[in-house]
Amino acid sequence: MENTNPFHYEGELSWCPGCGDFQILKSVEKTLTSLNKKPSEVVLVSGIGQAAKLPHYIHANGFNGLHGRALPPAFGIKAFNRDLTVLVTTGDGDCYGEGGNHLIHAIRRNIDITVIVHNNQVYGLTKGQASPTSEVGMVTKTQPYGVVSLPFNPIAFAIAMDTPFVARSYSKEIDFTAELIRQGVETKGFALIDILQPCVSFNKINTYQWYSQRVYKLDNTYDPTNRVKAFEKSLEWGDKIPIGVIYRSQRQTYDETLDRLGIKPQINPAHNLIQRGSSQGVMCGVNTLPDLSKVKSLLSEF
Amino acid sequence: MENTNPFHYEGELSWCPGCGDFQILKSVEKTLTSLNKKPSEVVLVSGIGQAAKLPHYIHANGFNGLHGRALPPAFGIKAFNRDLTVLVTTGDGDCYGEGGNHLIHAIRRNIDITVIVHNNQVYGLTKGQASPTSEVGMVTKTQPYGVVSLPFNPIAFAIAMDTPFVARSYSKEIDFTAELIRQGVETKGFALIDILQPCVSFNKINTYQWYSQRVYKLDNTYDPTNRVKAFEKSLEWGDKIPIGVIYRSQRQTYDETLDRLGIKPQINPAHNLIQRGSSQGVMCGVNTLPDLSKVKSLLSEF
Amino acid sequence: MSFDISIKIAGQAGQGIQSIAEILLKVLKLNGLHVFAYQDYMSRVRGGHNFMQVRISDSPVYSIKEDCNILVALDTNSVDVHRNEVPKGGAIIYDPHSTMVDSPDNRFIPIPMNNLAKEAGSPVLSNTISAGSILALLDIDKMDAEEFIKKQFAKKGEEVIGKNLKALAKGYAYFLENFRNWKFTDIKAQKKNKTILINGSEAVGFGAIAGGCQFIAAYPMSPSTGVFTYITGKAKEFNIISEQAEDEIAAINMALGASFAGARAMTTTSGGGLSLMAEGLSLAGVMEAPVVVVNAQRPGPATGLATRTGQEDLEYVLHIGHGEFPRFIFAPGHHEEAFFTTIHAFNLSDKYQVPAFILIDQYFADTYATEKEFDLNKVKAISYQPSVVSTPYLRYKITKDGVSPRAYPMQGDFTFIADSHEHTENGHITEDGEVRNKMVEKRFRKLKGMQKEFGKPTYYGDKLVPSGSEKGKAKTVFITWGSNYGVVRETVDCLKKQKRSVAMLHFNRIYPFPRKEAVSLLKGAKEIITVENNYQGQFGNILKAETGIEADRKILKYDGRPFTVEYILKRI
Amino acid sequence: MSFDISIKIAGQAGQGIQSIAEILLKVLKLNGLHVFAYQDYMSRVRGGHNFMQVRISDSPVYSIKEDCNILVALDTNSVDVHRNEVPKGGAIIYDPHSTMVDSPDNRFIPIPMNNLAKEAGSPVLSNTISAGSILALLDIDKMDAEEFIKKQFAKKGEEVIGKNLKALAKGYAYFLENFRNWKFTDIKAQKKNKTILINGSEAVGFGAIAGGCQFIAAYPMSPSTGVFTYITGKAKEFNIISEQAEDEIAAINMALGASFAGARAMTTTSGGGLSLMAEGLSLAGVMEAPVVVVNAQRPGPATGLATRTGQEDLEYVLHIGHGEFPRFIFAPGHHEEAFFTTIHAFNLSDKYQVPAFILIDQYFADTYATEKEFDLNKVKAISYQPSVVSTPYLRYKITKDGVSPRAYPMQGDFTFIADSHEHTENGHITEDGEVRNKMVEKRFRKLKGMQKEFGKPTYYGDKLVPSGSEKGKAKTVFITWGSNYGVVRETVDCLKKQKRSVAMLHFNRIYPFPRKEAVSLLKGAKEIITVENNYQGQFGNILKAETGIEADRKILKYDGRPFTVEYILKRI
Ligand SMILES: Cc1ncc(C[n+]2csc(CCOP(=O)(O)OP(=O)(O)O)c2C)c(N)n1
Ligand SMILES: Cc1ncc(C[n+]2csc(CCOP(=O)(O)OP(=O)(O)O)c2C)c(N)n1
Ligand code: SF4
Ligand code: SF4
Ligand SMILES: [Mg+2]
Ligand SMILES: [Mg+2]
Repeated sequence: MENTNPFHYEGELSWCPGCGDFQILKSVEKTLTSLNKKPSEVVLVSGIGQAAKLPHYIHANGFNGLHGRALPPAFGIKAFNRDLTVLVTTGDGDCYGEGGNHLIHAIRRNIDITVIVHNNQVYGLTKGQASPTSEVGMVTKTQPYGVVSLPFNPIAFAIAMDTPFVARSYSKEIDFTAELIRQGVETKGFALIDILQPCVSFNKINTYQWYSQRVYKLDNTYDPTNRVKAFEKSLEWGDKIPIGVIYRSQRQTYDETLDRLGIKPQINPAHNLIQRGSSQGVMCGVNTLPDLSKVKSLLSEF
Repeated sequence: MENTNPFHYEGELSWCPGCGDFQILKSVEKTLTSLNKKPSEVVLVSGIGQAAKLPHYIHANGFNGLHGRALPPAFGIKAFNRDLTVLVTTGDGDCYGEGGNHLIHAIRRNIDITVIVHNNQVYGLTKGQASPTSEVGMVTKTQPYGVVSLPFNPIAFAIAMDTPFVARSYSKEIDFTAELIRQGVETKGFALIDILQPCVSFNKINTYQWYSQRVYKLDNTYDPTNRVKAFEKSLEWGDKIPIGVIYRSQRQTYDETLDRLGIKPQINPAHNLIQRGSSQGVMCGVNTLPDLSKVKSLLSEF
Repeated sequence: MSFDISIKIAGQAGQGIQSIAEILLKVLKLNGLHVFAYQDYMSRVRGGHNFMQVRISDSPVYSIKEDCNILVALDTNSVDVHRNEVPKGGAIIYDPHSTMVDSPDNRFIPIPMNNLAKEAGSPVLSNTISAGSILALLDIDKMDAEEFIKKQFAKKGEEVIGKNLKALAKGYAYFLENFRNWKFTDIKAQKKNKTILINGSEAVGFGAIAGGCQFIAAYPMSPSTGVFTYITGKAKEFNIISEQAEDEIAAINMALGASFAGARAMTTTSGGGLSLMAEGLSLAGVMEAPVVVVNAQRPGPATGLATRTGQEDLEYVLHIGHGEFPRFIFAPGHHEEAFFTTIHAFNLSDKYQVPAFILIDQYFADTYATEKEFDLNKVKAISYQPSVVSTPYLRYKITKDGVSPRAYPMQGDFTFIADSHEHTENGHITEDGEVRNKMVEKRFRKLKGMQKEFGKPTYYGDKLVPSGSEKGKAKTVFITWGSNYGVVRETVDCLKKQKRSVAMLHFNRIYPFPRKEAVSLLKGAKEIITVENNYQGQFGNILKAETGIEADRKILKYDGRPFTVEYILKRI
Repeated sequence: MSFDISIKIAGQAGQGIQSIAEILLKVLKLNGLHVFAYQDYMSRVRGGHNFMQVRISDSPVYSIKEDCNILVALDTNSVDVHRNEVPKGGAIIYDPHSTMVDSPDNRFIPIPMNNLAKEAGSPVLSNTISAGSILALLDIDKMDAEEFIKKQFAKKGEEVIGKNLKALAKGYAYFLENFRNWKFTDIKAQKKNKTILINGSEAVGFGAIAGGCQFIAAYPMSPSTGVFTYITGKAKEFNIISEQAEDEIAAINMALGASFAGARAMTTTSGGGLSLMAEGLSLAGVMEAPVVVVNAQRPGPATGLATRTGQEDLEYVLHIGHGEFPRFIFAPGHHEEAFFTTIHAFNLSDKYQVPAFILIDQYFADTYATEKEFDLNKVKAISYQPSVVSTPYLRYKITKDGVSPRAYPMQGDFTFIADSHEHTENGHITEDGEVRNKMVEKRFRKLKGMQKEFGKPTYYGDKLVPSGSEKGKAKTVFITWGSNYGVVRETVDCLKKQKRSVAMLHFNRIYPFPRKEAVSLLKGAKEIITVENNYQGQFGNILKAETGIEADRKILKYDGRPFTVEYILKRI
């Protein structure tokens, strides 16, 4: 068992029973085991929220940072070590609310990461306030007279931003979601996967039943490479909600640019691979001085 | 003269000679004089940048805040005093860079303001770094190997966000711009006007010549109310660049919601209109206690 | 005759600890008893381990106890965690069908809450069953509970009310029938006592409304959300604009926009959100924009312990925002003080055109206490306005006291500019060194007036005898600030009973620091002990920098939990 | 024989002040002279009034002078503003065709720069004309200037080089022909002197590269942009990832991501941007992530004086970020110190896994100075790594010195989590009070080691005699920090010439505060005077809180301009 699923985490999970997050966790686990990667080669990055707890529940590396700030560290990690597979697990509040600006610019940079948004249309962890995707009219303690702002449409937005891979899924569709995530990871460049996820504690509108009645899978008559058609499709929301790959395009990734410039993937060469041992190693100093002759040549410029 | 243009400011302007900002200033002045409003009924809000200096150059009220943060105070001002006409003058860095998240959510709220973006595709005030709209390949001191991120397309973005009024102009077209701003002000709800503005000091690519050769005005065969077609139009950029109203739609504004809830426009009723005088008035205390019986009824809830 | 009882209700998130406590607290309050209740909860929505501590007495209570006389355990884990906190003679209420108890002794009182709830109509009623049993145990009439239920469920209709009344009666009766001889204590109702039951968030929120708040923008964040939701719930009634911002940067900048337009504006946040507001606070500094900022502290750094308590942001708030500008910092000690402090914060922020901070913390925000009814006649919400403005209007006129006339757009036919740059008297950008100096000095001249305003420290306990004096006795003074008021006060009471000569000096206003008062009140103290919920002894540092006085001892706690009298006593 | 000359080149933004200064400075440096140059500029791209001050001497110079011996006025306004700063015997160079001069006296030297430029081929050459004339006035051979021009315009081709050489010759010749008898001073080249000419931004940027920086993310903001652009310009050569972030929040969080992945990461910013990084800095605190943060100060609050200088962020940086965590704060006094301090900052941030701040300011960043060549053999860029990690790897292992083994992803087959919550040794979220206490204490235990590292204060001047001693003389000690090193040092030199007994104590490291050293070095001082570029005397406050020592006098300046020796002397 342990061999077949090295990414499985054994500890306690703190989500509410019945939460869609469990399903997304399963999908992520499924994808990771299918990738032929070791846990040490994977980093899960998140902000803060229920969704953002996910990196604690996968046996891999994790960076669980600040609310709304998952994308900038994901950029820093991937840019510095391009051999790592970097996934971001984030919430609708984390990614489209507090973190909206980073989403805009991470897509522009086209760094090769996969962003999984647990879109429960509510702030779960802070107990039920409206999120950017909450429906108009939803009543909460901070919107006692009902939400009035137009819900953010992440798919339309991502297409307008020409995101290389844009998909929507539904948490209950575990295999389908896993497959979309796999495609996202395999896409060169930025992949956004918005996953409809019931919050059984706070979202009494967008329930399992609500989603199940509405979602349908796009079939292969649908061509995700046509940007204008994809945009039209992205506006479909109501009685019918399409899930699947909604848009695909291609452009140079940030990683490729670094390659082109000859800025090399760098694990500091002074550091040998570290061994595991029974005792905790002590820290010791290693010289990381850049090429002294090059530094000297800088000096001569002054 | 003073009577015909009460918004005219007489002091020194600190832009570079030849800068497109002078043209935009003229357009704003023209629009304001056409509105039948007094300077005291208008507020210009901005962040920081060359564009953001504009409120100092119009005789009206001004709020010149922080870089990237023009939209939140504009919201606070307009929500609190809905009789004010609120215009935001901002740059491509200010609005699409540092301030990107506020743009997303200000549009969702649909507060009734008009946002004028001086889009010079560069950071002017800080001396020429790339902005979110800079073209790929542009070389600057902070992008010495050329810009690699995809330029932000404000028009496509705004259409994806279902912004009530989305227009593009070119600063040289002073009357045309003034007319667009007027339409923006008259639109109920959020209006975004992206104005192509040559920066003669730092943008050596997108010059007057470059723009003049490319821009063309949309004629009335173009229907800005079709969202999908508008999206298609928004992708046009290169040899031909359309200017004019690109998208229009309608939905409830934030102001209307407040009206519906009965939350009244409020200049504190305890404050009488203040007189002008030759001497500076001294500050004196005025009771602003809310209705005491209502406060007492709250007490009884505990 | 007098009594002092602690109850702990423990279980998982989502099991309804709060519903039980709510009935209980309301009924105790209606009986004129003094209660104090605190909730300890984890950062999760379901599961985990949470508990509510309720202390009941016939005289005012100001803090929680570590142990409890009565434990209501809603799951097996709760029995395991807390059984040792219940002394002999105490009671442990549990449901024998759902909770496993190893070797129950005679403290254990099994109540089949789930079964009784089903009999009453639904398993969700088991909280009402518990409440009934607890009331019976405390020997308190269930009439008030019935009234409360009728009011509470009024909107849900007769059926729900009926079922709950039935459950209450069943819980009550079951206890009496099975444990009739279980005499616990003498709780005497004191119906004449007129108190209110309020938590810290409500006290601040209520103060904001009474202080004339007209605009609030905030972003949810524990433990500050309570203040935001309280005010938002009353927004329509009090004509307040309440907006959930997209982030804290927007929240503070929205508030500053509203302030510019004339609103009494505020925002609420906690640690991480406060950090995001830093630049906006600096903007308030240079624009001289009144704004009230409630920072509900929790342990950091970063996300830290998201639902727990701490006082770690004090020195940070003292210096937050780049550049230099004056500010008010308040840290109320109890709910009544919080109510009035919030009103003062609005008035003073308005009067001096500076940001006013109110520092609370999770412990304070989530603590319920009975307090004597606030005297609303003491409330004055005052706004400061010029009656005449010059031509042209000089928003930033250099004045003797540093305060310039602040008018709003459309109060007349004048215009003005509020600017984030250094500016001239009329608000335009300047780079002139002379003007700059004048503006800096003008802003700081306000400190003189601010120093004289509301916020003298509270002295409690034995009077100090100047140490030079003949009769000089050894005196210990505890210095504290913010939410530790109650626990330190009770510590003083306790030590006085032991005939020790002790006192407390509590600071509600921390900036401008009441230097003179501090120095004169501490004169003659033989031993000074600071009590703070942080690692660095931050208030002690400020005290030293401001007065040169150094504490002899620091009692510090930084595990995310509030102080108790027991904790402090162990350390002196 | 010795000389000390000040030149001011004044005009509008965009008129080429910098081009003139550049030739001048390089030539002076090549002649082995000591120069010090500062630029005073407005927040605009064209127009306004800017000026460059260049001081030249045969011995090291560390500050600027208020007056100047030579004024090069590029417009009429510059003549009006500065003519009174030029004493008799000084020179005022101007173009009689474009600049109006009322009643020129014999200081005025008209040079038809525009006309000569046109003759040389283009009006843009007038800067080169000016340079030529100034060199002639200073009686410095123009050969070095020719070499510089050839190098500078190498990429622009022969034609541009030719025209500039012609312009240089014309400017030189015109002066000699028309003002042959105008003997100004004896400047002696000292070609054997081996110096470098470097500004503060370059010194920090060069230090970062030498310190092994591998990742920089930043957002442009004056006056920090210079450090960012210097490093970015060398990114390809040194395999550094440099990214302009969308905002400062992204910048710090990108750097922390890179740090997690193993990079030596940094960011640069100024006031407002620093504020936006506050939350990320708190994250660095809890994650124990090394990161170097350069904050180039400017006057606030908010946008303040965007292109001017100040030291207003000191206490802010000391406390920035909610919650409590240790940090390093450095404030180098001169360029050589900045270079080495930056290398140390990288090493120490890495060793102790804490953020390291480097505080500079606009004055420091934009100041050019000749310094003796940095001794690169003193450079050591050291990274700290465990050779073995436990199974499972405990990223936050509780250790005696507080430092846990820090390994990166893919250095082995282990995994780990970096978490913003309080966490267990393996990085998972915890709410356990005991673990919390241990983690807080572990983080703060690092202070002991940090205290012993690089950053003792610099003592300069007369030795202090313990005040109890027989020979005790009245001693004045100036205390300062950061960029005021040079001006205070020269003040001391100046007062010593007046036979006053004075010294300077300069702090480069401000946190952990070198308490012991401060106390022992100040023992015996009769008078302590702090010199700071802020209103509140912030360093003085820290000194008092840390040592109890209170300054007798504070010389403060907050008009956005740097100190001068004259300014300080007037105030003692
Ligand atoms: C700066 C900051 N602001 C606010 C919070 C409080 N907070 C934590 S999670 C959260 C919202 C989470 O919503 P979402 O991202 O949708 O995640 P969910 O819990 O719904 O999965 C908020 C507001 C915080 N931790 N930090
Ligand atoms: C928080 C913060 N970061 C950075 C800056 C520095 N800054 C001022 S204006 C500006 C960019 C301006 O670009 P844009 O908005 O396009 O305006 P433009 O000058 O081009 O009109 C920057 C980076 C600042 N003032 N505040
Ligand atoms: S609150 Fe909602 S999103 Fe969070 S764990 Fe519970 S069900 Fe899931
Ligand atoms: S730098 Fe560019 S945008 Fe700024 S004033 Fe000059 S020309 Fe205009
Ligand atoms: Mg959510
Ligand atoms: Mg721009």
